Amino acid sequence: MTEIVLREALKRGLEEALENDPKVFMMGEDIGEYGGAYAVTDGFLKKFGPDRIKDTPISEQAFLGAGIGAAAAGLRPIVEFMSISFTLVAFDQIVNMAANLRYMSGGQISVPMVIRAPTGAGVQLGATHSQSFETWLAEVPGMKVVCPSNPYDALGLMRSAIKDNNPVLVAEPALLYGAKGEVPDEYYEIEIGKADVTREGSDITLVSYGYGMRPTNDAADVLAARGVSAEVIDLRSLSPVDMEAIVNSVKKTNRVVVVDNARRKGGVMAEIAADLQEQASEWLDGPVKRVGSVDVPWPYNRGLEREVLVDKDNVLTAVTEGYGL
Amino acid sequence: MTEIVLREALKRGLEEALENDPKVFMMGEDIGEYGGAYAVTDGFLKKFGPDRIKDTPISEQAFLGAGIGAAAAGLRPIVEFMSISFTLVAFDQIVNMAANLRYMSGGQISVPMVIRAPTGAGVQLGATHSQSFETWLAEVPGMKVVCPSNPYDALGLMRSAIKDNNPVLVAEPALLYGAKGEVPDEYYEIEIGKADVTREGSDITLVSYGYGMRPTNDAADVLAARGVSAEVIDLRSLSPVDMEAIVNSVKKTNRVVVVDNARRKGGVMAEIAADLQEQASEWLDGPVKRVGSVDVPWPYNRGLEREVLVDKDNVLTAVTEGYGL
Amino acid sequence: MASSTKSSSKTSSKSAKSSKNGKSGAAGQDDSGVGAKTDYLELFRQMYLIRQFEIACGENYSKGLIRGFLHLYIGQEATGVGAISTLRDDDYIVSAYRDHGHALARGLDVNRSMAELFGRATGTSKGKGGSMHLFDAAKGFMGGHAIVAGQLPLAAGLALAQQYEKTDALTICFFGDGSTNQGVYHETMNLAAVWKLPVLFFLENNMYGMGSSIERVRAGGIDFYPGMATYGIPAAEVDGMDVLAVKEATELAVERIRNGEGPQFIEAKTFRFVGHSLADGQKYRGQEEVKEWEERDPVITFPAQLIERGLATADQVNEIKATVDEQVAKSVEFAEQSPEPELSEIHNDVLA
Amino acid sequence: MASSTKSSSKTSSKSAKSSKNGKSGAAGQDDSGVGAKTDYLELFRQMYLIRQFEIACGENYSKGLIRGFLHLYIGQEATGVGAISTLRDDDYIVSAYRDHGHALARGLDVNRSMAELFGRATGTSKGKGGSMHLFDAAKGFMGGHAIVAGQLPLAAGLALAQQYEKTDALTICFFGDGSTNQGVYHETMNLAAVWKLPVLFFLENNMYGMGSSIERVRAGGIDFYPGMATYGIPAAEVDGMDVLAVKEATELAVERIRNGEGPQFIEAKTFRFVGHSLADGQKYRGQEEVKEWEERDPVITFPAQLIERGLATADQVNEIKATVDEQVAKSVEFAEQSPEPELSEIHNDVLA
Ligand SMILES: Cc1ncc(C[n+]2csc(CCOP(=O)(O)OP(=O)(O)O)c2C)c(N)n1
Ligand SMILES: Cc1ncc(C[n+]2csc(CCOP(=O)(O)OP(=O)(O)O)c2C)c(N)n1
Ligand SMILES: [Mg+2]
Ligand SMILES: [Mg+2]
Repeated sequence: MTEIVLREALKRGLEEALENDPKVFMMGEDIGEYGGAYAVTDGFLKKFGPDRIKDTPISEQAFLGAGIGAAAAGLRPIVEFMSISFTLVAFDQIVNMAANLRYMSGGQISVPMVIRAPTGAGVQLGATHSQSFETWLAEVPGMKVVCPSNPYDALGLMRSAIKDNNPVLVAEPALLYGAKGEVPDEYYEIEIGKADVTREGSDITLVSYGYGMRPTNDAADVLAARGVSAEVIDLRSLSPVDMEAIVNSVKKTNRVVVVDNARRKGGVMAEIAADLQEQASEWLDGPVKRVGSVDVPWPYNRGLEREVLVDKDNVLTAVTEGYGL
Repeated sequence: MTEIVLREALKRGLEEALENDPKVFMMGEDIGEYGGAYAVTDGFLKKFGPDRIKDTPISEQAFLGAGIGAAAAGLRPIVEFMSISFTLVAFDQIVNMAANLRYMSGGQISVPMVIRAPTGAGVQLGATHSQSFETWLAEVPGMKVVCPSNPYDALGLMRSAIKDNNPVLVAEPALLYGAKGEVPDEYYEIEIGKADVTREGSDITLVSYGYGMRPTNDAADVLAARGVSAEVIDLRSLSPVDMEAIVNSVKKTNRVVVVDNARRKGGVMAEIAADLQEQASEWLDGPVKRVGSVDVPWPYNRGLEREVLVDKDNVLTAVTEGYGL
Repeated sequence: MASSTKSSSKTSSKSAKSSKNGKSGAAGQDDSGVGAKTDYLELFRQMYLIRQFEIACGENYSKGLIRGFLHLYIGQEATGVGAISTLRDDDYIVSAYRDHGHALARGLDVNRSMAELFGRATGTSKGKGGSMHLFDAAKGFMGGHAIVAGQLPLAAGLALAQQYEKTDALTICFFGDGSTNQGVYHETMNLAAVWKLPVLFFLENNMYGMGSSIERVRAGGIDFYPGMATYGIPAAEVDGMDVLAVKEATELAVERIRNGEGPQFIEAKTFRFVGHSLADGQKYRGQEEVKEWEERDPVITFPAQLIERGLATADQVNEIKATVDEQVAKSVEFAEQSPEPELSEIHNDVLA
Repeated sequence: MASSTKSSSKTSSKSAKSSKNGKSGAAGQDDSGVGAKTDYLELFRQMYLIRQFEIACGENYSKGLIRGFLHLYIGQEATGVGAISTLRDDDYIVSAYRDHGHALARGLDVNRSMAELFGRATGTSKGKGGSMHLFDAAKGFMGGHAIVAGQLPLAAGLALAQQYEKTDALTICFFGDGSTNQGVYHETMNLAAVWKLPVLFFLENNMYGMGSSIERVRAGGIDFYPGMATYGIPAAEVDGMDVLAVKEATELAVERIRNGEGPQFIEAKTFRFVGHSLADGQKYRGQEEVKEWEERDPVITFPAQLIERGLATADQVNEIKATVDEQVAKSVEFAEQSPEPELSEIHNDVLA
């Protein structure tokens, strides 16, 4: 076990793959000479050379699309976006191309590609730079989406994403690059599609992922102090979603609050709440309570941004409103 | 009252606006000389001339973006996409620009623009051409989304969309351009954000919109034959959604099935189901049942495409599963 | 049988050289028949196959047996056939939605191609792709793509893999004049040039993007190849109605790419004799224009020239026609008799 | 004070004429002072204001009073000031995220601009936009846009409205060298050319897009203006460190646009003396390169030249400096003392 930050965990996963599999290479804006906007690829250019670490023009459509082509030809590209907000200019390539190719070709072509992108608001970048488009991409059949909340998951999920034979989006919470956590020295992977029960409890289930785990865990602490035992589930994977894990927990606790760090409307938790109230209706003592960030564009001002962002008080309010706890 | 097809209703709304407001003009691919891919603008070029009816290059980013600029300067552009599937190449302009401009400028700039696009699967165009991105755009704060299911609504909603001072997406179900319906000769508008109770009933509420109204109405007919009285709600507007109308109906029927014509996952009804089970929990006799098209890319083959598309049997199954009716 | 190639002024020294008049280029070097360097009759066979295939498609679309959008390649046969005839088995081919011609020129099974258009289980994509999405990965035919210009970065990426693996294989990417108005076209040109990718950008300039003539939607005239100077990509223009000229120009570009000279660009001036798709009433253009181009129909003029020049006999030509006619008729039969896919197929091929 | 303008080879006859050496262009026509045709000291004042404003921003970013991404205009002052000095009140200005310079040159209130960076209720966007999203619609300053090249079609649309309304007003759009690698850049150029829109595309080529020097991410060298030949857009190159040259080149382009000649393109060669944003350690470039450019710092060289040539006195220059220093200091005070927006503000300005 070593304590490292999430950025280091990602870096380790990428470095390993670059060392062990000659088919793995990276592309992205300023990942080479500059070292990456969030320094995840710092030093890679020197170590692996320009054939493996490709600095790209600011041409997201072209280089993401080139990743698809390279993957279709059998390579395993890892494509970095400087921000998930910029995936939008390449959305056609991701959604209509990467995710559809296998189906449209009747299974002839696979696209074993990893798309990496920092995601989420919280550092006052304003409306155009604070988006969380993993919520949309998690709805697209033909691809997978994961989102780690800690260094252990970041490394384990990155390993699985790189080995996966589908396009996999790794949404990296920008606010968590510096988050610390223990990571074992032995090799491990985390299966995509499995959630993690990070805290066992009996009174209520709290579900979140990525940066949303912060307010969720904080709320669980407050509840514990109140004598309420919360079970906490970290989704880890947004597509596929591990409904079984959630339903199993709800069978035990009979209560549930789901927490989106992204905007509430259309968030991953909308889908989960809608499914859950159908699938677990006989075990639920009340409605599935859903919280998320406020449905407005992201403001620049710090106080306003925090007001929009989901926080532990929003979670606690939902617990009380829904179940009187 | 005159019976016309939906295409004609749209045409009438557009023509009226072009005649009455010199600030209104249209842009799009092949809307002029060709007459529009779905012939909605047939004859317009001759009638209004090339300054008002602008044929564009196949440059969705540029001409949608130019629409934003023209609107910001006080004109009222109506921008046509040949298919909602092609909005994806311009998603950045719609989502990051059109919808955010007002907020980012602290309210200084409005974008009174209409975006028109045929939407939905059903004519065997395959995975890239059968998308329903109105479900995503309905989640974006700063814009509105409407979707008519009949000629009356098409005309009424188009009028309101053109008068609205925000970006409004009019999602036109491609399968319904030839659908017939009565339209009054007197002027009327339909308020954006208000749903329509198209059939009153007491046993169960069925909610849908656009082409989804077909299987929904068909299912209501079958239920009526069974002696089950279904209340049917046509959303008309996907953003904002008229939750009040839905909740009011559920207070009466205590049962509800929501029907997405688009893919089930992430559809408009996911959000509605998630909200509804919270807001109407005390009146509901069971879970909110949700049906939608299957979560796979759209196949070309006719039989496969129909298997993916939601149909009345899917609705009836949900009614039975959820409420034993 | 004059083949003509005009090169971009900016890159003239680097790009396809003009060939002489008369017995020029490949056509001058040998006669027809097995083992000859240029198999004229094979070029004719392919063009005729495509033409007859397309005609059959149109008929079956009218019958409702083929559905969705159907874009025919009628009139453009010489470009796809000439270009693809220069390729190796390990090269990749990428096309747009007007892809039947490229697929057949690459040697995709005629029966399975037709079956795909009929949406049958025996189709190249098991009936899931349809006309706009033909694929045969084993033959390096990487689609069939229906978003205008969306296929360009895919081609760059395939070429990137070929470069990364240090092969001398290449990727050819076909696209239409309308595609050049998509931003991704320019992004891809620059990327390919910066990385010196082994990709041949092959523009089939048929003068229209759906109902829009080039002049109405593009600044700068009907020639696209000069614009490649911006990216330093050698670019040539070629007569797309002349299969030998196309072949010659492509051979030169292919040779350069295999030599490691990076991306090349060819613009073939061609014409679709029919509407954009089967839904197109062609209100936007006069029939005189169409007739003028039809006089240069390669499926008619090429065999006539072969016979006139003694490179083939009328019998040989007729024999090919008869064989192909039968082959196409059989492909329709095959498609009609093929089973529909199982409904459970909707769930397959979503994820690997 | 030589102003120099180089024009695209393809469009030389149409684009900005080279000016003579020595007492050239506007600089030769009159002396400084109120009412003179070129108000040299006003140009200096604006450049100096921008410089001092940016320095103050950097300081307050370090203090944590300004947050988010902060991109300074230091080194590029001559381009924005020279270009914007030629405009009328009814013209529109569109910028990217490096927008402070353009905003101040347009005369946005210094206090409210600084307050916006501090995120205060008194800010130009009530604190909702921040550094990358400055707006002042009343002054025709239409942002402040943070998606690279995303502002280009907006500018085309504003110009379309000006054309539609049959005014002779125009729109100027600023963007960086990196923006040219976004597809939307090319789409917009073509659209503007096809429709002959009254828009002036103003490229501030500062040699880097974040950490990427042009050579590493672009095929075809460091000059962009020749590529405009593809669109038939007259294009000129100008020395972006020379405010008078910029002014002169822009005046010519503006005149043409007002005459109905359609879009024009100017490429100013310039340099940011500082990092891309406040987070940039500039590992990707050597400090010699920066020093070379700094020797041509317009905020230093321009007043020195004015004094040398007798167009201004040292006192005048110093007086301006003192006034501006105070103004900037006051703007920081104003911002600091301004109230934070009410939390309920999050719900306002979403919909009209
Ligand atoms: C992004 C996008 N916009 C619009 C369309 C609709 N569309 C299909 S083909 C076409 C014309 C393309 O013309 P061109 O590239 O010249 O090819 P051609 O049909 O002439 O072979 C258009 C506008 C599309 N498929 N994708
Ligand atoms: C679509 C998109 N991709 C990437 C970015 C991140 N980014 C912000 S500025 C920048 C560099 C732009 O360089 P240039 O256009 O030359 O402008 P400069 O910063 O030099 O003024 C990049 C890559 C972005 N904002 N938008
Ligand atoms: Mg064409
Ligand atoms: Mg730059």
